[in-house]
Amino acid sequence: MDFDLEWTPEQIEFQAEVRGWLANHVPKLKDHADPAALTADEYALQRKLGRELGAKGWLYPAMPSEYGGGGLDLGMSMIIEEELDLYHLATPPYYDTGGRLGSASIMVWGTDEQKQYFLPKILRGEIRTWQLLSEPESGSDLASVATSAVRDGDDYLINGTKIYVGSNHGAEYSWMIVKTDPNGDRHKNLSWFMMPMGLPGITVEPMDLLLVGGERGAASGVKNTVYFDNVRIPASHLIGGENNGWEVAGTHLEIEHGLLRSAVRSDEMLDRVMNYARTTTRRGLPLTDDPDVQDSLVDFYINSQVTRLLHFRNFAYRAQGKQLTYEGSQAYLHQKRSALSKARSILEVMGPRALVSDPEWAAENGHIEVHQRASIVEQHPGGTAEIQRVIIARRLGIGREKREQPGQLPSAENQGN
Amino acid sequence: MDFDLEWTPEQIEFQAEVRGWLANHVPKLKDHADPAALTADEYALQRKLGRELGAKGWLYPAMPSEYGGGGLDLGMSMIIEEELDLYHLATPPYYDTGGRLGSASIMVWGTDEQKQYFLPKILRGEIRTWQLLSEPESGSDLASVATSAVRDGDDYLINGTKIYVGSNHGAEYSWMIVKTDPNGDRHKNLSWFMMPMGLPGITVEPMDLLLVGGERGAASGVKNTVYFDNVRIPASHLIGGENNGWEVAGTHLEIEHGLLRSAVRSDEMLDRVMNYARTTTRRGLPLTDDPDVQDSLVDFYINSQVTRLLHFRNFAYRAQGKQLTYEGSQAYLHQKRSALSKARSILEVMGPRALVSDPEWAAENGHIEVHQRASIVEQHPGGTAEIQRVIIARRLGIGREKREQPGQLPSAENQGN
Amino acid sequence: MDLTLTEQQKMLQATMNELRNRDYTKETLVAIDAGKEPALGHWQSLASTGILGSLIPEEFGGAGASLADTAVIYEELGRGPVPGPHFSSGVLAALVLLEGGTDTQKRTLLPGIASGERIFALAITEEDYGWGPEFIQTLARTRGTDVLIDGTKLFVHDATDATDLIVATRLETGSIGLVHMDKHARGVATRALPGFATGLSEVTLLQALVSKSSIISSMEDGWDVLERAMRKATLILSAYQVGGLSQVFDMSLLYSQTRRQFQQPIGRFQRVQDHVIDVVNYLDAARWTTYEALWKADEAREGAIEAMHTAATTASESYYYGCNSAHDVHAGMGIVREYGLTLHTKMSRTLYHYLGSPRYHRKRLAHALGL
Amino acid sequence: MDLTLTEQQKMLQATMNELRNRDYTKETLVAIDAGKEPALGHWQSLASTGILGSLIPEEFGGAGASLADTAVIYEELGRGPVPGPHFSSGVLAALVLLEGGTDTQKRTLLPGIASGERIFALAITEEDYGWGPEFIQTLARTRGTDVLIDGTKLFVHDATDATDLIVATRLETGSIGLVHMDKHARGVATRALPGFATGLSEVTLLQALVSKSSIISSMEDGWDVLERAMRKATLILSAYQVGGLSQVFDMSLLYSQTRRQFQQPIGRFQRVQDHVIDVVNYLDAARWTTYEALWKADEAREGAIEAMHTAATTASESYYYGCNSAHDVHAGMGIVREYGLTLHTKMSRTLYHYLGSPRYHRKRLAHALGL
Repeated sequence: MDFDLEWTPEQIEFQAEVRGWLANHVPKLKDHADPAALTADEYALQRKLGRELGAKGWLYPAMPSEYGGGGLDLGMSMIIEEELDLYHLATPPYYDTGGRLGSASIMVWGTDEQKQYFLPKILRGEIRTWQLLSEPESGSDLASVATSAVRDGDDYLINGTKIYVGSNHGAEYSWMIVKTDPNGDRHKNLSWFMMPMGLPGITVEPMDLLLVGGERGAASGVKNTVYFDNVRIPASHLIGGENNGWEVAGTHLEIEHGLLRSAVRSDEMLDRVMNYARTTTRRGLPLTDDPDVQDSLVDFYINSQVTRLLHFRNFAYRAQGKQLTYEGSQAYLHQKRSALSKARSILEVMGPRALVSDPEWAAENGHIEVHQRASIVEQHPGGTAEIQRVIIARRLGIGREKREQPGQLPSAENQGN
Repeated sequence: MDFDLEWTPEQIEFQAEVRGWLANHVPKLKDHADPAALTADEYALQRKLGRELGAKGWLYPAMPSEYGGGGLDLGMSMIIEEELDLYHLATPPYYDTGGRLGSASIMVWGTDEQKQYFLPKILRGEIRTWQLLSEPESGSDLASVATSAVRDGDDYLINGTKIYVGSNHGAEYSWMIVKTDPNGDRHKNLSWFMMPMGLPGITVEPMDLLLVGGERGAASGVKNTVYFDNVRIPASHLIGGENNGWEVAGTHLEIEHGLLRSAVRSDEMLDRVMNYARTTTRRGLPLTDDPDVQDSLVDFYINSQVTRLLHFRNFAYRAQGKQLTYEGSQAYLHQKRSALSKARSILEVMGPRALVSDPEWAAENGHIEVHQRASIVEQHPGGTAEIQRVIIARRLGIGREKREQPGQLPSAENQGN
Repeated sequence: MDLTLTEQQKMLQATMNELRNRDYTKETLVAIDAGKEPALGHWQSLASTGILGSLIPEEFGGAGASLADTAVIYEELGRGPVPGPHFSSGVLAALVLLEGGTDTQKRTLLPGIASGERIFALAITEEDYGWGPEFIQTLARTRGTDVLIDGTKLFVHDATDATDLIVATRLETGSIGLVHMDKHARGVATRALPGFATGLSEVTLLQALVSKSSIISSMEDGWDVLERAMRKATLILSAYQVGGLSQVFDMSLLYSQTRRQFQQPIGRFQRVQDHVIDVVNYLDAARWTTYEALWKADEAREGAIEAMHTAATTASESYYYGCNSAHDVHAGMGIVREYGLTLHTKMSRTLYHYLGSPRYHRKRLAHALGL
Repeated sequence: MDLTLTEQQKMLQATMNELRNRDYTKETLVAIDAGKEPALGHWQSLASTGILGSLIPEEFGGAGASLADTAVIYEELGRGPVPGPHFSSGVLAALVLLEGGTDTQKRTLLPGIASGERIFALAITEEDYGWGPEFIQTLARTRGTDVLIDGTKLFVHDATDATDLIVATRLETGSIGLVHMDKHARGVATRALPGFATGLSEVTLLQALVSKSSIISSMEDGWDVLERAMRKATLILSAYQVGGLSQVFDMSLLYSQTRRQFQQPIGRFQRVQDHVIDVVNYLDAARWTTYEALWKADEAREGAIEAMHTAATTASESYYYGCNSAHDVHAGMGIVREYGLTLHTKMSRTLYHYLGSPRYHRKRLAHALGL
């Protein structure tokens, strides 16, 4: 076994190129602990960065270049991720799960025409896309969505309500699942649309949540209610065939359930907590002298290593063309649950300073306070811990002889991010 | 609220009487860490004590005196339990779950004749009784037992295999559940027998288990396979009516699932662990000076208090005539799960000394080593942790509007032990 | 042995229930939390029930009730959770005055606490945070018949709503002095600390001047007074946490019955059931350790201190983890602020270190057990 | 980046698999555990595979393999779990000799270890139990060209099966001396310790006499030698635990499929599923921390020590808790000795403190992280 990410001379050269380019193009933004604090001007700069990355094919580096991706191999993609990670950014550098998941789904399920129409917009960063899945009566049970799409000539008429949607600076498109056959059998009555958000009849209303997600690549931003009132959308925007939506969802969910994360993302919070402990004193002694603090930090550290290694394994397996079954959900589950454990370690170490966002007293400029909330919020999007366990059990074949197979994915070369 | 066990002058007098009597009658037995080490002679002394207690009505103190019980109130019963507990004994002072559960079931479901025939034998300690529930293909799913009883004239013919049965010094009777209608609907095809173990066709074969249970009142002894080969038993030994066995099981299981334990039993293991830590040194310093040891002991202590209080609550509620629903299983579940947690605390504190039974090096004369095994073994008898959770969920009404009602119990005054 | 409430306790419970249903509905509590309604909007109504004087003897305008009776009140307040300075003032400050105040101080101050006219907050902890005397750096220097106080108090509960403060200071003798002062005295400034916690603030003392007679603990080391007060107050706080968790359990149970997914109530799934069961297990562990500790404290029984530390540890951890489990039951709905669960989540975090974290209480428990 | 086994590792794996299927079936392992078959009954067969010399350079009769290659072997042995002195002798003692032995010692002793002729056990810990030099009280006193050793070694692994011992002693200089001796030398007695642990014994040394040249660590403090050896050996032990847990997982998965209750496989119940999922989560956490640590050790990468402590902690805890979860899956069947699960449960307890408990490794990890 070899855990090394050894770069070839070409890759090292590429790394230097990326590093140089980013140094000149990544805007210096204020370090907002709460991503919701990002101003419109700052957001515009992030979008600009996205378009510039997109123009170079670095926004979706592993996607085919014919559709606006980078056409790069996993190594190159990883280099871009690594370099962006140094800025605490990812590809894309703003909340765009609709684009990430929608583009992968379109790659698998779209017609040639749809690929040519939608993918370049997404991959070049010209549009950003929200994903619209949950509804008031439909959460873990995605197959029960009630938002309806009724065929009317060359169009569909959409009615319904989606919740926990998107972010706070709008989106040009939404990637959404709807019910196209009110009388159809479960799992045979759904379809996906790539929905232009400017269509008449769409209303977006912010939700008041424990954590208002933000615009950063990694933020789990679910925060609007989106109402559809007789929204008319051309049938050409239906992806993957009418009533074939559950198959498409297989692709979507496969990626969402644990394949989203890159192999190289650093544990920002680990660095912050270690930094806090090393630079804070208690009764004149370094906090790190306290054996209880050491215990909490070591717990945090080990949790962090396991999450990293499970994601790393998944990445390496994918790179080697090995089909993942339970591993994506396992890594995602570990990430979710250890976030709770980490939050408690932090509270033990920092006391009330972990809880306040006051500019003077907040630990680590308020990033800790945000994490205390985020650790709770991140249990649910992308499939709750319970849903991950359902998937793991089916894929391992617990209590069943036939193991469930994963949803269809784009070819390995096209899953770089 | 009043957590006091305040005794009336009469009760204090009774306490003195019990204490004096026990001082003269409890045989001085060797302190066997592993109850399986009890010799036949020692066992005979325990049986003698049982018969002597039985003759005074102190073996089943709260059961009606007309059937050989003590006819005492809960307070008196508790005094007997408390005083026996000082000897690390309980009522009865040997493994007799078949008697405890069977006699309660007979009180509820038996005919007058059956009560008069069976109860005095049990309550006076003349016989001891195993319980026979599990089979190779029937564990948590008790309703699926396959051991058959087929009516033949005034008798039934019994065929089948029961496992995890009894103890190592035999029993005169067995309290067992069988299938009386091979074609009957689930839950409508079962019956209970009080089975004389001397009948022809019964073979008892010891099982080789992680922990061989013993003869003490508290031991979770499941350790024989019992084979029934055309055993002929008079129909008069069927309790509660043919095919009515699931109703009878309601009584049986209700008591087994958490109502077995008295309010006063001390936590022998807590005392032992504290004693070990206080009397052992490490590099010349008391073990208790080590903050890690303190942490482990405090965990143990708190776990122990919670188990004690949940049982105490249940006991007090019963004494006040309040119907328990989920509480029995909750206390039992806490007891089971905290046993695992305690075992780990012990291993942390004692290291390998917790694991050896060597006379020279075993911690606490080997009681610790037995507990390391017992903590695993005790997860399963009397309903696994999972079964307790099933009951708690139903009784609380989780996910259901109608709460499940408990099985029928003997009147409160008759449940003293 | 009798684990039921007394008739008087049942009445108290009913009164508090009524108060909550009238003045502290979920909507009101969410609005207070969001800063859209003032925290003290219903203070008069709350004070009129007399609960602020529950622990204060009748001669000082209170009800002279036991800890157990007071706990019944606080369990109901916890169900809200009803925020505000009721605990700081009516429990903690009242106990400090009762334990260490002079007769004059008691006569002057306690009636105002009982009536709700005066609202006390206790400024104890500082930047170097901890619940022992060794963490007190705020200085009180004698200037004739006055003392001059300098320091910064952090994570003070309820100071912004208070009229009076009791400040833990380091005296020139090296011992701790608990100093009463008007919150609006010169040199005193309070500032609310925003974040994932309820009612915390900073109190800065810049040459704040008070008369020597304002030292409550003049007869002994102030920390001894505070320690005695905290031992009792901690139990009331545990009862408040028990109340909070019992509300969290009710919400979780109801949601398990009414929320449907996969064509059935979610509570039919064993995984969801286990989260609800975790909540009730946390709840009952917290409840019964707290009840026994209250009884032992009221009755001055052996092991009262051990029971108190056991209860404090169990209640704080149970409320914390119980909220996590409740979020597992509720998934997305749990994080919608208007639903109300996050009020408890936030409160469980706020109270986690208050009057000593579980880790602190465990260490004290080890000590009490002779380890 | 390549997380697959090399061709050579696959061959090793296949060889070990074959050995297990032939010599160490479940029935044999249960019989050995019950004392009905001798532990060394298949020692020659095991030695003939050459695995006892895996870490020993070719010049001394071994294979000179890497830690990662050796780990593949031990993962397979762990699946049994195959008990016996293979680890004490072929890994721990071999590494001690390689790290601290003189050329003569290496030349004299290592070939015997590699061939299985000599079987070494390491007698380190004592009644005052711990994995640091401060716990070594056994005295080695110089008598001319000899040393005289007195003390009692406790919880020594595999001593009853050994031909040779390496004993950690306190020298007159105060430093630690690792002394090689014939197990059958005068003054040496070993006694097996029964209980819920595999292969532990007591070794008493009563005026045991050996030549000074038997001190392996003559050039430096013996604890430094031992520490270096243990750092590597710990990783092989982790791999053995990973192997054990992977077998436990396979058993649990199969049982979830084949055991039926309530008219369906028990693995259809979410509660049972979650126990199996816990096992696989423990397994994969142990596996990947171990693999990375092996790679870092073999390649002498930055962070190798941190990775080793992370792996040791994770593997020991995972094996321990994973066995508990497997018992939850199996209920009654799990405690039937002939079923084989208890072999792992017992082994997970036996190894929990071996070469340092998780708590020990956590403290060392804190140190390595600069805390």
